[in-house]
Amino acid sequence: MNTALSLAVIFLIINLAAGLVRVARGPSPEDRMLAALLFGSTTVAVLLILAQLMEIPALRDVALLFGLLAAIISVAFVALPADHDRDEEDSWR
Amino acid sequence: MGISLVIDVLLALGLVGLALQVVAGPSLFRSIVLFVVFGLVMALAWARLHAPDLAMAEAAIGAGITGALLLMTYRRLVELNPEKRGETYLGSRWLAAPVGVLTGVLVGLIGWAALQLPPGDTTAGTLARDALDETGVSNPVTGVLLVFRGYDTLLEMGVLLLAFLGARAVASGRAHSPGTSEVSEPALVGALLSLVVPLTILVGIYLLRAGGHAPGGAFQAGAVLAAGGVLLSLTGRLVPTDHTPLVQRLVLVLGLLVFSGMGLFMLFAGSAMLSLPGTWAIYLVETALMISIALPLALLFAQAPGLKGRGH
Amino acid sequence: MAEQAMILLVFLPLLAACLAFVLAGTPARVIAGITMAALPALMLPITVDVIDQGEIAHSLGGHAAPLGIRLVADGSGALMLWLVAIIGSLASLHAWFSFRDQPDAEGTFWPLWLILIAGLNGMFLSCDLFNLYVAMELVTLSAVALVALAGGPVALSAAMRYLLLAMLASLAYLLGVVLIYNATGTMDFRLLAADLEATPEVIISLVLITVGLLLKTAIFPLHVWLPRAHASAPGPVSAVLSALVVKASLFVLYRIWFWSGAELDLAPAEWVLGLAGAGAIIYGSLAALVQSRLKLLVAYSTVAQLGYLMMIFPLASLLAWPAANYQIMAHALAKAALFLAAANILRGQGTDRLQELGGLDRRQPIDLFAFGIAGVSIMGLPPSGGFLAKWMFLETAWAQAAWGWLAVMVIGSLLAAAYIFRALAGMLTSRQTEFQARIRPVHRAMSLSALALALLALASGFASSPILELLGLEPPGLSVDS
Amino acid sequence: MQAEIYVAASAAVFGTGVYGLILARHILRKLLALNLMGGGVFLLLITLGGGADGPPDPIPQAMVLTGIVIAVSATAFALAMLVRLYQETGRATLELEDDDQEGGGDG
Repeated sequence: MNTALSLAVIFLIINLAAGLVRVARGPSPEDRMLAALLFGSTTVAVLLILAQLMEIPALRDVALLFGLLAAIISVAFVALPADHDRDEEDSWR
Repeated sequence: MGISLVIDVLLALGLVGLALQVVAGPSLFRSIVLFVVFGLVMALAWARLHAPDLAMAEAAIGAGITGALLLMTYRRLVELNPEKRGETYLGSRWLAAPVGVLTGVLVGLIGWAALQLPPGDTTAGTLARDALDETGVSNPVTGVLLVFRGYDTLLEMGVLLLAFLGARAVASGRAHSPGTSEVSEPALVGALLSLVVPLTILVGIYLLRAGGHAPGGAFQAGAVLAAGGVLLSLTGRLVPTDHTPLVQRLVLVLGLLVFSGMGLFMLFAGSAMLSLPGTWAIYLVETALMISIALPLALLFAQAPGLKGRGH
Repeated sequence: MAEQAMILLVFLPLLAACLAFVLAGTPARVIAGITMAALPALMLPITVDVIDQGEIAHSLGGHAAPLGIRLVADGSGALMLWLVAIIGSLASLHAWFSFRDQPDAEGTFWPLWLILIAGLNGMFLSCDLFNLYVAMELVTLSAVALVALAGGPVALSAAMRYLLLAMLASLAYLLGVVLIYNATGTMDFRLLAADLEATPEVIISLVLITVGLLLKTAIFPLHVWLPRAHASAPGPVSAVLSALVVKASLFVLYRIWFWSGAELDLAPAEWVLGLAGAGAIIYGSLAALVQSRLKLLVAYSTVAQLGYLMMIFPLASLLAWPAANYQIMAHALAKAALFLAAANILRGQGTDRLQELGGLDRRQPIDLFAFGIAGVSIMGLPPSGGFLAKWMFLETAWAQAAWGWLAVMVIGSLLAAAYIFRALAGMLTSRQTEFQARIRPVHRAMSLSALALALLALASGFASSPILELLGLEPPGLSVDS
Repeated sequence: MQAEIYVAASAAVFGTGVYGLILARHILRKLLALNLMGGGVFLLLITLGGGADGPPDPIPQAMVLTGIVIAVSATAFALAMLVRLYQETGRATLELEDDDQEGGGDG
């Protein structure tokens, strides 16, 4: 059982890494933000499994918090005009 | 044991890789986004290290509020100078190699030193666990923060107040609206807000209440409330004011006043400074702290001395 | 009684800051004035008890160390607290009048100022490594904000550099504390002493802590942030920054070095610290000698004078201990006077460029007089407190036949005489300058607060015996004859 | 073993932060680097605090919570100051000014 849960967590973390490529590469801010949202959902899943695996029920509360923050990020993204973030190789480093 | 170690290796690699990308990445905006992701991975690491209190704080404050502050500042800098001219990243490329070697040595020394140290048998922490029953709370972290080392927490509230005062001292006078009230907003924002904002309040109160016996507490709850405030000011529901209204000034210092006021009362009643008269006092102080954490964080995000509802 | 007074030293200014922030305007100024005036009164019972019992302590929350945090006032701590009370209240008097015509800045100034005072008292009373980290942040952030309050590009970039380096310093310190806690399970720096062994790991953590604190103290070559920040701050802020803030982190370093590390043999490191001090004395004095602006000259003089405080490390002995404490005190009083006088001159003349300050003896005689008197102590001429401090240092070096350190200190005094006289000579020449357009009135009280501090610096040379009695408690890390 | 993994990671993150702090010129990047350094310190503190095996030590956890709040405070203040500095100078970097400028601060 534990092995299966661990494998599930590992799989999800590898998913995170894949999502990270979108965050890093872009190219459009929508790509980045969608990837970040995916990030939020995946971490919620990771935390829920970890709660079971490590027998720390409080991690479910952490997952709840993550879910809420992901919702906030999405609103923030819609509310903020992000057109200036489009250029990848901006001179401003 | 073996297979769950893979999780730790992946998280550790993720942290180091993200840190490298944040530092060496080509674009500043990307570095900020990756820093937020770093915070999220850090929260997972806290979970793996049996520190759910920290996982919450990291998600809400470390990644959430800090990330929002960084993005907002980036946006203001771009507004001030849309061409982003005259900025280069590496001051001198020839420094990169020696500094790299130097920090490599530093990393080796710190890592080595940390691994050499044998963990002490009786630490202050084990004493705290043993003495937890006296406090009336069963979450040891809350016990340490409010009872055993409440003085640190109190001074820390001073630091937060200072951040607000300092930001107000350097503010340029004209209030700046972080929201986009001029731009027409998508129709769904209003609906989503009326769902999410009550939820932040609910979660905040839940975390505060939970803090006594389970992970959570004033800091996490305050940060969640602040996130709600950030949301409202982002969408123009809260607009900045030029001065700090009296009520908000009171709220900003409420935690300090309640905590140290009660402490002084106990001191002059013959007990020790900052000793708390009962479990109710812990919750009272925590509530005051929560409010006094939420407001300055929201104000710092808005980069304004005060906030008011739109249309007032 | 004394315990309550000790706690109020931190909490009175803290609560006053809250009230001043909430009430704003004139009430804020009044609250701050009353609070600052109360500090010396609070010091009286504390001093009596410290002299009586050696030290007083209070465990916060009733939880004894290592579980809880305790506040401890000992002899040298009490001396520092007195400095905060005296310099703080005289600088507040100055600020009362100098900020009166800037209502916008004043509303932020008083809360920041009171938190700074609370943080300083907290640092001098704290006996816990992590609590010191928090108190240090309180001091740093308020100090940076007060520098930034001056406004303008120069002050802002100075404040920014100060903040970034202070954050770095805090992290280095915190990393060291983390390693120490892991090794010993306690953060009370008296209890630590029993558990610390000179293993390489402990040495690494002590190095991290020391580097962090030296950066905050601006010891050469980590001084780069200091001159600009101290010179561009508002007058009373410069005074307290140079007199007290940099000393607070040094005080922590002394405590860790001579209490926590009492059992350790750190001879090579002591030599390195001595060299940094020697570098500070020579470099700071030479830099002060070539400055064209008065406030920068005074700021570089701080870099130099801090160097003397490093001499305690190579000369570690029970004779060097009162010498170092005396130097802290004498320099704090004299430097606060110099900065207040310089701020008055800048305000009165509209410039602090040395070549435009000729004939000052007729225009601002009291400020010039205060500058001169304080300069006597900086130069180390008898009968000032600065003379006594340097004399004790020289005596120590002489007794140990440490000719190198002795030579550095003598050269430093000669250079100090050179830069003080250069400034005075510029201001005394009768060359009348043309433009007086930017002149702003200097209230008599502003000049008198500078003069009072200068006279105290001078008088501390006479009243040595009660001060030395206060310093009677000896840190365990120093031997009678080294 | 878990402890070793996270100790190595925290030291590497701290070092990366130091590297970035020294080399970066944009103040926002310096702040990112400082926050990374802080993360490294916090991670080390918790890892050594016995999170790996046995009940975790609550004191380091409380210290890290305090540290996180202090870090966000200092960062927020620095960001506000950065915006103002940028408004005044058009620069987001720290250059060594020549010492002959008139300083303000006579108040």
